[in-house]
Amino acid sequence: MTTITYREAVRAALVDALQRDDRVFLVGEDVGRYGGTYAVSRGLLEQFGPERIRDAPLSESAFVGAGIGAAIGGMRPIVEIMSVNFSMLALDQIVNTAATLRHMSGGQVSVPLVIRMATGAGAQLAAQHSHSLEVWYAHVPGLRVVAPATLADARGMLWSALQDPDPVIVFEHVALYNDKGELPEGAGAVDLDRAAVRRPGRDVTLITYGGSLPKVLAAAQTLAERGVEAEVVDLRSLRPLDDATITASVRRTHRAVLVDEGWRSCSLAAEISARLMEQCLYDLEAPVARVCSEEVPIPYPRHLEQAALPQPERIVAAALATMGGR
Amino acid sequence: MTTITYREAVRAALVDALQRDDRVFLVGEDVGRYGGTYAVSRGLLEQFGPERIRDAPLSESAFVGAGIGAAIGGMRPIVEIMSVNFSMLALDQIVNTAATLRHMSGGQVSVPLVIRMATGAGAQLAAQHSHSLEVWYAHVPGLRVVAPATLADARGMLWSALQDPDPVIVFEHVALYNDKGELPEGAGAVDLDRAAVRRPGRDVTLITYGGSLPKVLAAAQTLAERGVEAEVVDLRSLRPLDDATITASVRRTHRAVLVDEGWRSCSLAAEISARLMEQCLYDLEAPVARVCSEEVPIPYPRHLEQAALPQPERIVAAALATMGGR
Amino acid sequence: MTTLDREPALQRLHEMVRMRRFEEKTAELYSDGKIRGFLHLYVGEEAIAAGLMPLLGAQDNVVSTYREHGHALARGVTARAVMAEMFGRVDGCSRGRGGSMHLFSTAHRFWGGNAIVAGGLPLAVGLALADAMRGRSAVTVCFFGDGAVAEGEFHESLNLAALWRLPVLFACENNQYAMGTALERYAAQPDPCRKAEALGVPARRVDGMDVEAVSQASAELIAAVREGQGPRFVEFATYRFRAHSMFDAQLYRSKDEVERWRERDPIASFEARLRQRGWIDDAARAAIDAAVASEVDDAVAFADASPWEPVEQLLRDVTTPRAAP
Amino acid sequence: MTTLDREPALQRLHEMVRMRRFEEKTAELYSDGKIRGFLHLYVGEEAIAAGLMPLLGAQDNVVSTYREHGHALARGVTARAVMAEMFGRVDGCSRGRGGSMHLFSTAHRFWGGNAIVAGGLPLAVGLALADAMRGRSAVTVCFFGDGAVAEGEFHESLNLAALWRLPVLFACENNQYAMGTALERYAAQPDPCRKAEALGVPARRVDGMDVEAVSQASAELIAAVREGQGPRFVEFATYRFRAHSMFDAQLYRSKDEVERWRERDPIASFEARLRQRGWIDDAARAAIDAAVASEVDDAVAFADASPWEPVEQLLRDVTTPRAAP
Ligand SMILES: Cc1ncc(C[n+]2csc(CCOP(=O)(O)OP(=O)(O)O)c2C)c(N)n1
Ligand SMILES: Cc1ncc(C[n+]2csc(CCOP(=O)(O)OP(=O)(O)O)c2C)c(N)n1
Ligand SMILES: [Mg+2]
Ligand SMILES: [Mg+2]
Repeated sequence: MTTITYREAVRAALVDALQRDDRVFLVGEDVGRYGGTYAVSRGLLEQFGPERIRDAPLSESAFVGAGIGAAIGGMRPIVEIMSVNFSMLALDQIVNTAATLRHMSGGQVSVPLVIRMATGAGAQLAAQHSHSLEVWYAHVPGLRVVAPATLADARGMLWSALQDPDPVIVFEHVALYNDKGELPEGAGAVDLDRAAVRRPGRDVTLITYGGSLPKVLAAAQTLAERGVEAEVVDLRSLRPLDDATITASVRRTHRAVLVDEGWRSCSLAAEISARLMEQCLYDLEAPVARVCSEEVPIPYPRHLEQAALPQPERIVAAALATMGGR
Repeated sequence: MTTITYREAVRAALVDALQRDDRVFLVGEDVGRYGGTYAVSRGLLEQFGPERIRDAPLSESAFVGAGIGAAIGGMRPIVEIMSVNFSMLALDQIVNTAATLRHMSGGQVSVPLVIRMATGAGAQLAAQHSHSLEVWYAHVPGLRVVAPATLADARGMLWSALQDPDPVIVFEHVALYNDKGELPEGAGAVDLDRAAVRRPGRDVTLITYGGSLPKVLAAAQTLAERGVEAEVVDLRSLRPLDDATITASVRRTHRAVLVDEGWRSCSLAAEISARLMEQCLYDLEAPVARVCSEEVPIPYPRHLEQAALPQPERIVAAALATMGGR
Repeated sequence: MTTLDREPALQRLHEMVRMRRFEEKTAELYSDGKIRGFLHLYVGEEAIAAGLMPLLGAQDNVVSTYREHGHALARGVTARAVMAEMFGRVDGCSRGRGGSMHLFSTAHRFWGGNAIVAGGLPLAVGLALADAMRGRSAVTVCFFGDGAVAEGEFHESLNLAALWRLPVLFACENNQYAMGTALERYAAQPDPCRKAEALGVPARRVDGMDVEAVSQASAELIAAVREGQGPRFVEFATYRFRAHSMFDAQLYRSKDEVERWRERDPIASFEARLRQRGWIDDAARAAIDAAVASEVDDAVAFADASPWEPVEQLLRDVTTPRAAP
Repeated sequence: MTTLDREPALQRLHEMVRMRRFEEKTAELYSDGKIRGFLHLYVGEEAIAAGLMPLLGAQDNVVSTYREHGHALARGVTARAVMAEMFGRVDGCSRGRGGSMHLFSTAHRFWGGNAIVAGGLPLAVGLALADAMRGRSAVTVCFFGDGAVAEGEFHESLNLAALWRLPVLFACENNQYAMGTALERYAAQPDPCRKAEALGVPARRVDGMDVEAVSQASAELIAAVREGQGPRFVEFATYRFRAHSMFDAQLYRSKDEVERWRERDPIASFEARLRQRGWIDDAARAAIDAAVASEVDDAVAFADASPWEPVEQLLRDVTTPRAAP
């Protein structure tokens, strides 16, 4: 076991991928000389050279599209979009090209591309730099969307994503990069398909992903102290969703709270709620609740930003409400 | 009463707006000389001249952003994005500028901009030209999103949208343009806030919007022939959603089917389902059902395209299933 | 200008007639309802594909737009496969899923068929990047219209290709209009070559109505690109004789203007030149027509006989099937 | 080059010192945790805002980026309002909602503070369009960095402005780097003026370290724009002396390079020039420092005393309140 940060785990995954497969390269703004905005790729340029660690101009549409082209040309590109906030500039390429090429070509062209991007709020970066748009991507057939919330997933999902024949979007929540923990020495690839139960419990299921997982675990801890055993499900894969794990848990607990940093309306949490409606209605003993971001562009001051985002207290309250407020 | 098409109703609304307010102008690709891809703006260039009917270069980001700038500069622009399919190229401007300016500026800058775009499938235009991305826009605080499904709304919503101090996105479903019907001579502005009950019924609520409304009405007709009285709710406004009308209906009927041409996962229908979960769980006698597009890029051949989209038969079946399959 | 030799010259003429007749047939079939959706014809612009495409090898890549029937045919995708695609049948080159705007053939490294204006440019840069990184001496030819030059993707893609010295030939088919908007009405500075050069991509303007001019210039440009000199930009001056797509009242241009360009019809003018050289006579010309007619008829028959994909397979090809675990 | 008169010259110096001290203070306050988020300093680039901004009138528009403290101050937004904004307090120029990257003041027609690189360019085009359509003789000045020139929005916006002959001055602050990537490492053809010209916008390169050069060139350009000659592009060659933002190890440039540019510090060099002219002496210089110090101190005190917005008002200013029906 070694103690590392989430950032280091992502970096280790990058190094591993670059070493294992010479078709892999990393491209994005400031991934090279600067070392990555979030310092994830620090040192990689020196180790792998400018051919494989490519600084791109401020041209999100072009370099993401070039990643798609390189993927169909036989490479295994990892494209880093500095953050989801800038991914809108590349969205046409992602949706109209990466996600559709296989279908439009009648199955001839697969796009083995990995796109990594930072997501989420919490560092007082204000309205244009605090988006959580995972739900948009999760809406699109042809994409696979994952959100590593743990060190093991940060370390393991990248290689699995690279093995996937289709485009995979990897969301790394900015608030996680400094998280520290233990990772087994030989930690490697993990599956991308299954949600994970991060804490077992029998009273209520808390379902979340990515940067909200630590908050949900904290809430579960508080709930335990109040005698409520919450089960915590980490979605891991946002598209496709692992209905089996989700519904199995809710069928046991009969209650669910969905925690999602996206704005509430049309959130990923809405989709989970709809699925529980469809698949578990008769198992429910209370309405499935959502704890999402408030419907406001994220404000700069800390107290307002924090008020806009899901917080353990709101999660605890929502969970208790499903138990009839005990 | 005059008999006109949906296209003519939109055109009449444009003419009316251009005549009533000299700050109004129309800008977009081929809105002028060509007469509009869907022939909506045919004749307007001749009537209002090139200053107010502005052909834009193929530069979605720039001319949408210019619309935002013109709006804060005191004009009342109507920006036409040829279709939602190309709106991804302008999405950064819409989300990071139009939707956030007011908040980022602490309430100083409102953006009285109207963006019209065609949406939807049905004309065999294949994977890149058949999107229904309304749900993405409905996710974003700071935007108002409407979908005129009737002649009266096509005629009336534009002016109301122009009176709105904030950015309004108007989705016109391509399949509606040729719809014909009667419109009172003096038809004018309509409210943007309320959903409308398009057909009253007591057995099940069918909730939809835009291009799916005719299909839902057809389904309701079939259901009536089978003795099921379906109430049809047309959302009209996709953001904000009119919870009051929706829940009032479902509390009466105890059953709901949501019909939405967007892909099923993370659809607008998911949001409605989540709200019904939250607000009406104990009123429901069956799980709220969704009839959405299949999760596939829209295929070109007619039989596959039609199979991918919501159809009256699937709506009827879903409604009957909520009634225990009678 | 050096001229083509007799055999290649006759082949180019044949190819242009083939594209023309093929597309004229598709216009008829559109009226019959056999072909649906948007249909963008290349009629008038055939000299470009006919002149350029034979210069490419099997390893080279082609990226195209929704106006790509001519490109696909000239690249070697069979008339049968293209026609069946436009009919939406399983034997289409994209299994019928794509239709007119999305012709694909990986066997020909023909990467579509992109209906987003300028959407193909970044893709072409990436294909060339893959070749460069793998040390393959392949060239990627990226076709797009004059309208695409206005999009930000043009700017970003050319810079990226030049910065990384990638083997891309950016081939702009300047037919003077983006849908109904004339070049001078949407571009403040209407010369696309200057824009390419400002981005670091050497550029050249070529008469796109003259298949020999296209051929010669393309040969030089492709050679430069293949040698590793970095990307090149070429503007082919051309004109579409027909509507933008099948729904187009053509309010934006005069019949006169169309007539003037028709006088420079790439087929008629090249045929006249070949007759002058004594390389073709009425009989040989009739033979081309006959061959083309029968190829087109055969393609239609083939397409008509090809099955529809069963609706049960609707969800096919959204993601790639994985090997069973 | 014509020089500034004595009074305006001294004012420019004062303004530059003011920006510098203000920002140096914010860097301290950042370390103290009073200011959070991203903080991008303008230190080294002050001559641009100081030289250009006084040329604008009340009717003119300014669009800026996340590196905009200097622009806002020079435009007349008070140090108090800017500082309070950076503290996130209700008396901030954006009620505290925006922070360092989103300074707004409609009273000054200062339209932000855009943290999306090149995101402000389309907005500027629209503001100018509104002026043109209303027949107002206003000018819109749009500031952006060299990195923004690589984005598609640059290309699209300049074309649009030129096509419609709109009164925009596109002011590129070329500090040689986009974050950690040097201009020659991201632009195949590194001269932004050529790009602007290829889009139909006349362009000019100006020494951005020399406030008089900035002032003179800007006056000419603004006059041309105001007269209705259409948009202009100006590249101010400059350098940021400090990190891109507060998290930046500056691995991408050498201390030597920074030192060489620091020798051309716009404040020190202009001060030296004014001393040569005999327009300023130690006492006058000290007076500027003192005035600036007290203004900055006052701003900090003001910001510190300004209240936080109550959390109950979280949902304020998402949409515009409507008059009761
Ligand atoms: C991004 C985008 N915007 C708008 C359209 C609609 N559209 C299709 S073709 C076309 C004109 C393109 O002109 P040009 O690039 O010159 O190609 P041409 O059709 O003349 O071959 C337009 C506006 C589109 N397909 N994609
Ligand atoms: C569209 C977009 N991509 C990436 C970023 C992240 N980013 C912020 S500033 C910056 C560098 C911009 O350089 P330049 O335009 O030269 O301005 P400077 O910071 O040098 O003043 C980058 C990459 C962003 N804010 N927006
Ligand atoms: Mg064209
Ligand atoms: Mg810079």
